[in-house]
Amino acid sequence: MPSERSAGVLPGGPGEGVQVVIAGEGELATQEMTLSIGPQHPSTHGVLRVVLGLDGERIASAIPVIGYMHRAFDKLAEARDYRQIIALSNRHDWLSAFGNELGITLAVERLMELEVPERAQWIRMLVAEWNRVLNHLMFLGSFGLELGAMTPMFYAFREREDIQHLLEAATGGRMHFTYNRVGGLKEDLPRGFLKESSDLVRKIRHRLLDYEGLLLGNEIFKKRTVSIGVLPGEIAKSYGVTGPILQASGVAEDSRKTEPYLHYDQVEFEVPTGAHGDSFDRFLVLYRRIEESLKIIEQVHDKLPAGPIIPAKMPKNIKPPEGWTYVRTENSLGETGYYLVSRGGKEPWRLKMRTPSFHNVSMIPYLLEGVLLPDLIAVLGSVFFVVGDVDR
Amino acid sequence: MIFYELFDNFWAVLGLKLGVLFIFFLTAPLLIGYTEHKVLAHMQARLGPMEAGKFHGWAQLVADGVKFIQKEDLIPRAADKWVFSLAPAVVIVPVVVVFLVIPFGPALVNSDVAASCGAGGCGWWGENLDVGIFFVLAVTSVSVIGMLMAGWASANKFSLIGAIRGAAQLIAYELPLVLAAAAVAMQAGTLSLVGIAEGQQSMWYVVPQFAGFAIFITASLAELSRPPFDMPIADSEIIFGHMTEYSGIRFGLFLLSEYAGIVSLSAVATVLYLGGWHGFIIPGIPGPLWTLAKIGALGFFVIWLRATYPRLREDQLQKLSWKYLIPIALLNILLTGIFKVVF
Amino acid sequence: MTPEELAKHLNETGLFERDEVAHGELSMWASRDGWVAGAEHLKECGRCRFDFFTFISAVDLEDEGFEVVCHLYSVRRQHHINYKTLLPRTEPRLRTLKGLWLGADWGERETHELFGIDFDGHGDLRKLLLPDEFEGFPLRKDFLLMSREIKEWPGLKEPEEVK
Amino acid sequence: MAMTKEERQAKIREVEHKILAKKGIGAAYGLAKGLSITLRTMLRPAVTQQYPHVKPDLPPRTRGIIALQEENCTVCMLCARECPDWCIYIDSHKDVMPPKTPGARARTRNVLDRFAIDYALCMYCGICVEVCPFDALFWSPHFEYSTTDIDELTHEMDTLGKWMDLVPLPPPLEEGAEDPKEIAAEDKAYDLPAAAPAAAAAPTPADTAAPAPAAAAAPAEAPAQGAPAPVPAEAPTSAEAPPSAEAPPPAEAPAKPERHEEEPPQIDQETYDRHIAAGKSDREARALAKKAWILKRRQQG
Repeated sequence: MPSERSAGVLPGGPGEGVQVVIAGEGELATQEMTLSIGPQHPSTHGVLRVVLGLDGERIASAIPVIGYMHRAFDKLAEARDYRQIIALSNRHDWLSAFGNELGITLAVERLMELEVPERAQWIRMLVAEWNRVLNHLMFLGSFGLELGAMTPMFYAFREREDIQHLLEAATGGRMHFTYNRVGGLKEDLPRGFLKESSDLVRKIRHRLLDYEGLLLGNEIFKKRTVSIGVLPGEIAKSYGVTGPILQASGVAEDSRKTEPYLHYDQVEFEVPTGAHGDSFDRFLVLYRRIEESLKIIEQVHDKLPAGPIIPAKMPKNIKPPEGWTYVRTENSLGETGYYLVSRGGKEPWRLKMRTPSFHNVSMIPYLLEGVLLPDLIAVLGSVFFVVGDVDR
Repeated sequence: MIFYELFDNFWAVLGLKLGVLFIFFLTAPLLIGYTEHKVLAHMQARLGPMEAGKFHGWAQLVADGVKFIQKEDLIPRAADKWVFSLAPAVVIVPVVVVFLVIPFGPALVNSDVAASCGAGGCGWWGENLDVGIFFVLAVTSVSVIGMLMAGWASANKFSLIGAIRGAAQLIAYELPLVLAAAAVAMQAGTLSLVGIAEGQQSMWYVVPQFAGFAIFITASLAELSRPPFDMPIADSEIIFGHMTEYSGIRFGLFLLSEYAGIVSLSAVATVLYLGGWHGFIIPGIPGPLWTLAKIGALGFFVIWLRATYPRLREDQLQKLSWKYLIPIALLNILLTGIFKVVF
Repeated sequence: MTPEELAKHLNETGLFERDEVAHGELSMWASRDGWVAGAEHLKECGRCRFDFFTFISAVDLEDEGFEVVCHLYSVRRQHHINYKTLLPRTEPRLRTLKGLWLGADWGERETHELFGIDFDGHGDLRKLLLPDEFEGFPLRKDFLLMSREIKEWPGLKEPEEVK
Repeated sequence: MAMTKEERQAKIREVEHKILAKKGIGAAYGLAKGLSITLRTMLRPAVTQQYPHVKPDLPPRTRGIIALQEENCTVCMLCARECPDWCIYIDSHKDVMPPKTPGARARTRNVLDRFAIDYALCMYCGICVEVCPFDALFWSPHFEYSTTDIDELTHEMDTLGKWMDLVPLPPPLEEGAEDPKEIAAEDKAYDLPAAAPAAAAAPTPADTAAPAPAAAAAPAEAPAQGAPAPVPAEAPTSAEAPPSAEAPPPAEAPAKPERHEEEPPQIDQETYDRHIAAGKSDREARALAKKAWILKRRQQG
């Protein structure tokens, strides 16, 4: 059974290639070829490794091998206080740093039963949505790059640069924002931020049309992605797949909508869903999610109240009372959840981080079985993951 | 005059022609490569190379060449050493040879030089072969042997997949290429490239043979493994196809052959469809310049496609060839034949 | 269903040992032997319908043993549950949930390598995140965090008194 | 017909979608549309920043480097203790000051001997800057300090002090924001209207006298487990601070560990020698030797 093959011991050393054995009169027996994609391979953007069993160009089995970037977040968190954890949680999914830190602050605030000032909540939404756009643009570009269209990647970086510059003005960081604090935010927005932000919304909305023209409307792109890697909704839920991938499979599950946190219940937006759950739908959902995020950002601009950004009476030491909670947030790639167990100390007793990419990648073998080697790219590129988020 | 007498000497003429062609072979691909750097960059809202050579990085490819020469030439331990080291040469030689028969300009008539030439006449070409078009199509397909050699000898699975893809692609696209060219030969009534170019005095063949032109360009792209048909080297799937294990100057030769391939196939397409050295609208520009301008324009188009399109899948590529291009090319031949007979 | 309603319903089945609601979240404890039966009920029962697998992990409670936590969500009914069980430290062993939710496969592998909890019937408890030659169970409390041990804490120093 | 730009675009898009939905012509249109986008971009100016020739324009909050205002530091150790990476190293000694009035008691104050940040470890979280109760640490957007050797990334007090020149003023806040605590306190002190711009946090020693007590009134966080609280009374001015070169070298600290109730880790000499012989750097060998020592001791009991 190929799927039971251990990833550690690979048959076929370097140079063995395909071994052709003449089986009998006029017959040709071929052997399955093992191809190791990664850990350093252009299409795995990071250090994911997929061990493929190939029958010609058809994938007979696929085993993801992860852990090359495991940094023991759970263990490190047990040796840090909550402010330090915010800085640490920035770093596993480096494309949606703000979403990560938001989850942990919400968990601590729920345990401590803190009232977060209104203004802080709205600003959190604003930055979180910008961060989502930032993240989605990256995947919008890299998916094209993996299919051979290199231009969208550079356009994506052009847009990302503008957003990063905007967020840097507020948070001081281009990727690792460390902007949240338990109870609120580190500091308020700098003057002129809202104007720049609303200008940028218009700009990005206009530029999104470029991606539509280059990819979504392109016949070659459709040929490569339509009905490739079809993921049924039931399978997705069973694997714990979330975010754009689950939505592309027709399940409109988005915790911003179903269990609103912050003030997501006070803004209007849609949860885009796909009809078929193939690679094209996943890409389309990602694209639509950017549009929805831009809508939310505009509404936050209008609704942002004045006031403090951190409660006037913050406890000196952040020590959540004994207890446990699980807080889930809709991060860029799906559900980022923190299961926090506190024993009243200034460090958590146990902090389990549930990351979307881990579950997305665990589903890869299901999608890859039976597709062609070139489709591996169309599938891997549309199963959006960040390796740091997989390995933690 | 001693100068014209020189043209009587077979070896002197041969040496001169080879020298000129060699210089062209070395500079034209570099120009195309530099254009690709710059055009791709600007299409992607970047600047491209800006440092080497100070002015807009004009010397970038020269610097790259020097870098390739300096780098260590690695041969994997498991590789088939002879085949591995020979492969780049097998890839590059056919591309060079193609330039021998490309006519860049008109025949030299009413001059002393012309008088001293032999039966084939002389002009802006290396050799006026009677079966020029055959020669070009035959020679260009030799490259794929080099590709297969590289893929097999590298002892790398990615290389092997790339090489096999390349071979499959060549088999599929040689046919439409030949069929499209055959229609042109029928139209012109000659197999000589010079003859074909001369035949386009009044009308470029792209007008009556537009379908053939489209097929020829598509098939050339596939044969060159240029996007959107670059599956043999598809960098995001199989690293760099047959070139994965190469480094140093051998890798440089592969890259050179890719750009030289763009030049040579653009040149062939220019001669077959775009009227060769014949100009239009603006009179007084010498023929060779027209040829170079047309080659440049086609090269730009090839780069433009690379900037815009994703890559097709191998089986879709085959389908495109066998189900669409070949039937259309056959139909094109049929129509051309009827056209020739009727008029 | 609200957590309270869900707790009431689940308690009526008799498959669970105890429940707790905190911060609007429900925890149900099952016995070790009733782990799979409880999970099956959570998945199949029309009033629960936990079709979404969120995560499975554990908490080291030191003397009390290990608490395995499995978080489930129902997309259809939109309610959550923390499904837990307590394992003794001496013999941390549990039946697998792999057959019920596909996501449990990797989750249990991860829990196995980080806590040393065995999942019977899983059949493929290879290392997932850690290198193959790694020894020990890092998330147990008795596993020292080396990066904190080998370096002296720079915050220790106090200003020297002048002699 | 007055149509706004957005409306016109929306209309064009609608027509485009109709064309794209058709089978043969839609594909051709889609392919041509792609070509038009790249061509259009080519004819527009590029967005590349010519970095070494043109310096980037970074916002004042950018976390580039941490600069140290040495005079403001009272060696309270908060930054070193709050640092998640343990990358701040501080040495200091106590100095006896002559009594201000004759007959009064002589007072002691802390003098900084060494303040170093290991930027190879630093994760640029900014916690040290945030917890500093006396405004001695500041962020600057400056970022050009890369080195070819990782050991050179540990920057000492003099470099950190020089970087003070690169610290910009904090930006004014967006409308609707509340003034920071320090400014609000100062406004109150000078009886100013509340909405004054946030310029007072400027990093001059003279200014810090005012914000310091306000910040000290609410020290960000008490240090870990019973370490002494900072001494806010003695914010020394630059005139009084002795040059650090003259300060006596600190004796080997008889550091009593508080965090772990074990003796501090020592070095397993054998392992250390082995790694040095194997060509490892001193830093690496030391770390490995410490690890070996701990493991050995754990085995023993």
